[in-house]
Amino acid sequence: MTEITPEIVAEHGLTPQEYDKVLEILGRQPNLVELGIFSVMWSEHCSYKSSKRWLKTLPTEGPQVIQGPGENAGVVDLGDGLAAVFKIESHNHPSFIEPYQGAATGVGGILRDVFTMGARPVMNLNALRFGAPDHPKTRHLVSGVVAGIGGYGNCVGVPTVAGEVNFHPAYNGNILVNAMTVGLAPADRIFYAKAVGAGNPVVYVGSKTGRDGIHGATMASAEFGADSEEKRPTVQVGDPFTEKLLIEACLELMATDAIVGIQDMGAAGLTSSSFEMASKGGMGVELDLDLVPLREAGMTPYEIMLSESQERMLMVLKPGREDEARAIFEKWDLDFAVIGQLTESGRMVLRWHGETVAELPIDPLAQAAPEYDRPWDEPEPAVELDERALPAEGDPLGALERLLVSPDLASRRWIWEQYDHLVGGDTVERPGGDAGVVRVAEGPKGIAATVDCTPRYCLADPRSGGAQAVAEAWRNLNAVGALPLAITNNLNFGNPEKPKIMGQIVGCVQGMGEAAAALGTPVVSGNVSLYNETDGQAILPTPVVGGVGLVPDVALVTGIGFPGDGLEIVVIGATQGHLGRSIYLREILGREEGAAPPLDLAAERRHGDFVRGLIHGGKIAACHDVSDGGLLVALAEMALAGNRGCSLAVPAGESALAGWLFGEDQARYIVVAEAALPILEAAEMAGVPAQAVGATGGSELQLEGYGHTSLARLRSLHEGWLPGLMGGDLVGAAE
Amino acid sequence: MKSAVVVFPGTNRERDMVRALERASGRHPALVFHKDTEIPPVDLIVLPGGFAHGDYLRAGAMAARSPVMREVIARAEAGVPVLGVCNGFQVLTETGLLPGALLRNAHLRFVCRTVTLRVENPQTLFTGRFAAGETFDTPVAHMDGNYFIDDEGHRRLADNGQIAFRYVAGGAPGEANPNGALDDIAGVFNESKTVLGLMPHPEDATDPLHGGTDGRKLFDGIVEALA
Amino acid sequence: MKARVHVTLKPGVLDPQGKAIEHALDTLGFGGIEEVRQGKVIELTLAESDPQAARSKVEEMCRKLLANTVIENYAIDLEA
Amino acid sequence: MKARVHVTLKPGVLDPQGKAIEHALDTLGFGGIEEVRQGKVIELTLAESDPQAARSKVEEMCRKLLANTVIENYAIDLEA
Ligand SMILES: Nc1ncnc2c1ncn2[C@@H]1O[C@H](COP(=O)(O)OP(=O)(O)O)[C@@H](O)[C@H]1O
Ligand SMILES: [Mg+2]
Repeated sequence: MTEITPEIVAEHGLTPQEYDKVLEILGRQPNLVELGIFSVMWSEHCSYKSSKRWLKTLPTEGPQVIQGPGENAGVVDLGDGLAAVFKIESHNHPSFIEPYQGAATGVGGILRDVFTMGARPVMNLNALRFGAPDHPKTRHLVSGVVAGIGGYGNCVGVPTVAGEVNFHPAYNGNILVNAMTVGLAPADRIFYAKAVGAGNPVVYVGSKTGRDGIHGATMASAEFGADSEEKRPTVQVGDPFTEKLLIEACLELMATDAIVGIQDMGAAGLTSSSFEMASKGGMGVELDLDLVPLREAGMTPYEIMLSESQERMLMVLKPGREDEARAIFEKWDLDFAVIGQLTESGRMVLRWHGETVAELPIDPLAQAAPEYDRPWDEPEPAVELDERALPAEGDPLGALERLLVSPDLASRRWIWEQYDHLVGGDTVERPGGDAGVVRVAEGPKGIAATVDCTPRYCLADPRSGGAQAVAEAWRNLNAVGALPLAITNNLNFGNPEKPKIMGQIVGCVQGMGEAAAALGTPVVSGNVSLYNETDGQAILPTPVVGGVGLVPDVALVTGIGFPGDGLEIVVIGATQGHLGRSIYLREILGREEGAAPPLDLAAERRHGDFVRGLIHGGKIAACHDVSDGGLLVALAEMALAGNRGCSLAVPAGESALAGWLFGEDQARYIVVAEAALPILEAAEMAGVPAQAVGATGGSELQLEGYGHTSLARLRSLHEGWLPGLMGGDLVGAAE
Repeated sequence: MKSAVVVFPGTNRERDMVRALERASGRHPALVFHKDTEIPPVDLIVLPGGFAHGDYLRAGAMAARSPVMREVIARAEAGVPVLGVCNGFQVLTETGLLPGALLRNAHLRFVCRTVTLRVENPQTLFTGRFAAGETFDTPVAHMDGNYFIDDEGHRRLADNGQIAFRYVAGGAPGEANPNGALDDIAGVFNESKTVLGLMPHPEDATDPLHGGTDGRKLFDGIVEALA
Repeated sequence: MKARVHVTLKPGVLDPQGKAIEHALDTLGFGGIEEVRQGKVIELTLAESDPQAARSKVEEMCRKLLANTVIENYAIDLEA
Repeated sequence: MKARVHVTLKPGVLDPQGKAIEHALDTLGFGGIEEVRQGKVIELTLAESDPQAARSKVEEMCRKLLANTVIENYAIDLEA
């Protein structure tokens, strides 16, 4: 037996204190298998030890919530007996090492989280962060990640309908790949990971187990060094075809009542799935590792327990239902094996070749999982930008053109055309709008979903940045006419052992909680990805929010495109001209500074409710929220989407021009309608600021007093940047 | 019109197709599984889109050799009309029911977007509702849609009116031909015009919510011809 | 017994993957590349130990599945 | 000078394609197949005529582009 040395303990990512706890729980030294199990169960990835204390502060309840955090995915009620099941998850480190497979298996993992709960996946989203466009690795990473997301989702047949992409040098050494799935389930037939019933069979289904990604969970919990690429761990390869079969087979079995509990094998594979199921049900579990379907000869119990091979699930069945279940999985050509049973013992017992190779108490191990209250620094308040000291904007249309070709505002068409966003025949809002919308159950209802985060705001002020991410998601849902229901979140940060980073985490979570409470969108699921640092350089704080809303009637959904000529354009919400941390400031003036735009959650709610009311009342013909780049960029996007120009009267004086056109004041939407007046009146009644600013028509974007520019020119600039960047598409594997 | 839709493991656009057929014919198509060796008596057999067997090895290769395809081939040879869309088109070329082959897209990327098609031969049971040269919009969504055929085969296609649709300019920004297909070919017939394969997805352009209903003409025409 | 099947595109058939590699190598600064073609290699481990029998079996696999003879050629190598 | 590069998945890395081919051959009634792995073969025609120089150039191409060394191995054959 391997001697457990301090080196081996350290290699397993356990601190000496944590190892002392292991000794205390066992009352003896663990063997290597047991140490491996402790190591993954107590990893940051599985135990949330640094973030748990703060995650507990998030609002998670509401009348619409069927299942909050703690299960594979969150569940909200859509009415009519339907439920939306959703979650977001990161695959950051693997995607940096092997972008195609890393991103693909990220999509596979989040799909499993959702169909494990009995839901058919109906939409995928993704939030991506890459390094500087001219960084030597960026093109290779963009090309691989996008192809991987498409490669997996397209094959499985789930439409990818929305997402977001940022470029910033802070992600040069740590890209972010966050994938979200929304599924649809009958509200009264949700499946949980809780295993009960001594003697009930534990069943393994899906692909065989190989030596993939052993220690993926611990890798996802450690900071990168420059040598990480050398130490390349075995990367998991995704098999979307098998996943597709697994979805069909699981849903077919779920239509019966044979399943007691079910859990996908994600990070830490068989270990965490069996542990979590038994722990939730207060049971013990006995597994015979000789029965696990293996891909390779000579695998050890350690490898079997820690393998992260993809496309596998663990289920507990009702006694006597094995044959019925086996028939379904065999029909779909998937492996099916009864590998053990539940016991009353409260212990996990693993047998192999007739011997007991591990024996661990389940509850103490789960209960004693470390939880840290890490020291954190209160972030320093950002200094307000002195806007009067900025140079006057003499060429606003020139600035608009430069913004439309800037990395964060250029068209993402090159990306989303690689995603099948139509499969299923229910896509109502394609990528390119404010939120993806998919019709459900033959209509009229639909689900809307969006992912949002503005890391530059989070860096300036974590608290307001965390809140802003929730508010932007709320806005994007309202803008298509959806009633926002709940959110999921993916907290991407640097090393939490540094008080400054921990301060960002705390601030963002607090802000997110405040906004979620104020806007009535509780957090029902989420994921945390820490240690996103390379050589001490942390990413920008990036708490991505995934929002889900209910569209009562998909026929009412408004797009962003101007649908006709001669329509009047109204801005909902007050335009104050806040330029601190704006894209304009960064791209046109080359400065990343100032405070983030102030956020008024009460106004946010009022304006959102008002706009949604207009849409449901059939009062407006198009709607777009105003976010990155401000008013003029939003208008240009609407003009391009509708292939129709507009003219805009500028009420502001010359000195405040840049702020009025490009400021990123929050809680704003642009709506267009036959006539502005009724909307202005309704807004006044509702206590919502509103301003008529122009009218649609023509083939140019006209700014009264400043000339005009043609849509054709704007389009070629806007559409050209990303294809231009990616021009030499196939970028070296090792580049 | 009675129809059957063949489902392989990995097929993922069967629901889109079923609904398009229902909209046009008012009847629910029969679903046939890849392991089935019999197909009910129908007026039309449809192979829908997806990634049958993951499209591993070559798109459509393994599906073309599955048990149900023996029956599809037999019916096709007996004159039963067969429609293959996207993956279904790939399967039909792999069986030899349609000439040519579908290679990886020239830019090596999956492509999902709206394209414009021109009807090249309106005198078939599939295209009777269209006028010669008429154009219509429909989405594509594929990785391997780059149609290839050798020179002699190409000449025969052209001479014999077997080119069904070509990509032409009109749709979304980007090139008209989304995949590098030879001679902009988007769909082809067999010699007797009873088998049609095309890469685009007319079934995803049959509902106002799809953003256009141009695809209906194809299905309505088929129903009319086969009623 | 092991068999290695090389499946390559017939001359004259467009090879998008080969083209893309050629272009990428060029972009990476590798000069003097006249042509690149990409094919597949399929390695089979067979229970059969008689070379003659193995070859004829693999031939049949190629014709029935492994190659699409409309666009591809194949070649078989056997290793003991 | 021609170079032939074989790119194969490292042992232990899941090969969904190989697995599927194995399954399909089985369904077609080919018995006695123990394993199938699928790889790529890339054929390069180079202006370079010195074998040594050609090999080292192709080596570099493999590392930089042709193989994904995280999951793949490569082997180079030169033909005059
Ligand atoms: N990674 C992606 N996947 C799919 N769609 C994307 C992706 N990135 C951006 N999009 C789409 O492009 C459009 C513009 O994105 P973004 O500017 O982030 O929108 P917003 O400002 O409304 O959040 C949105 O419709 C979004 O869904
Ligand atoms: Mg938006």
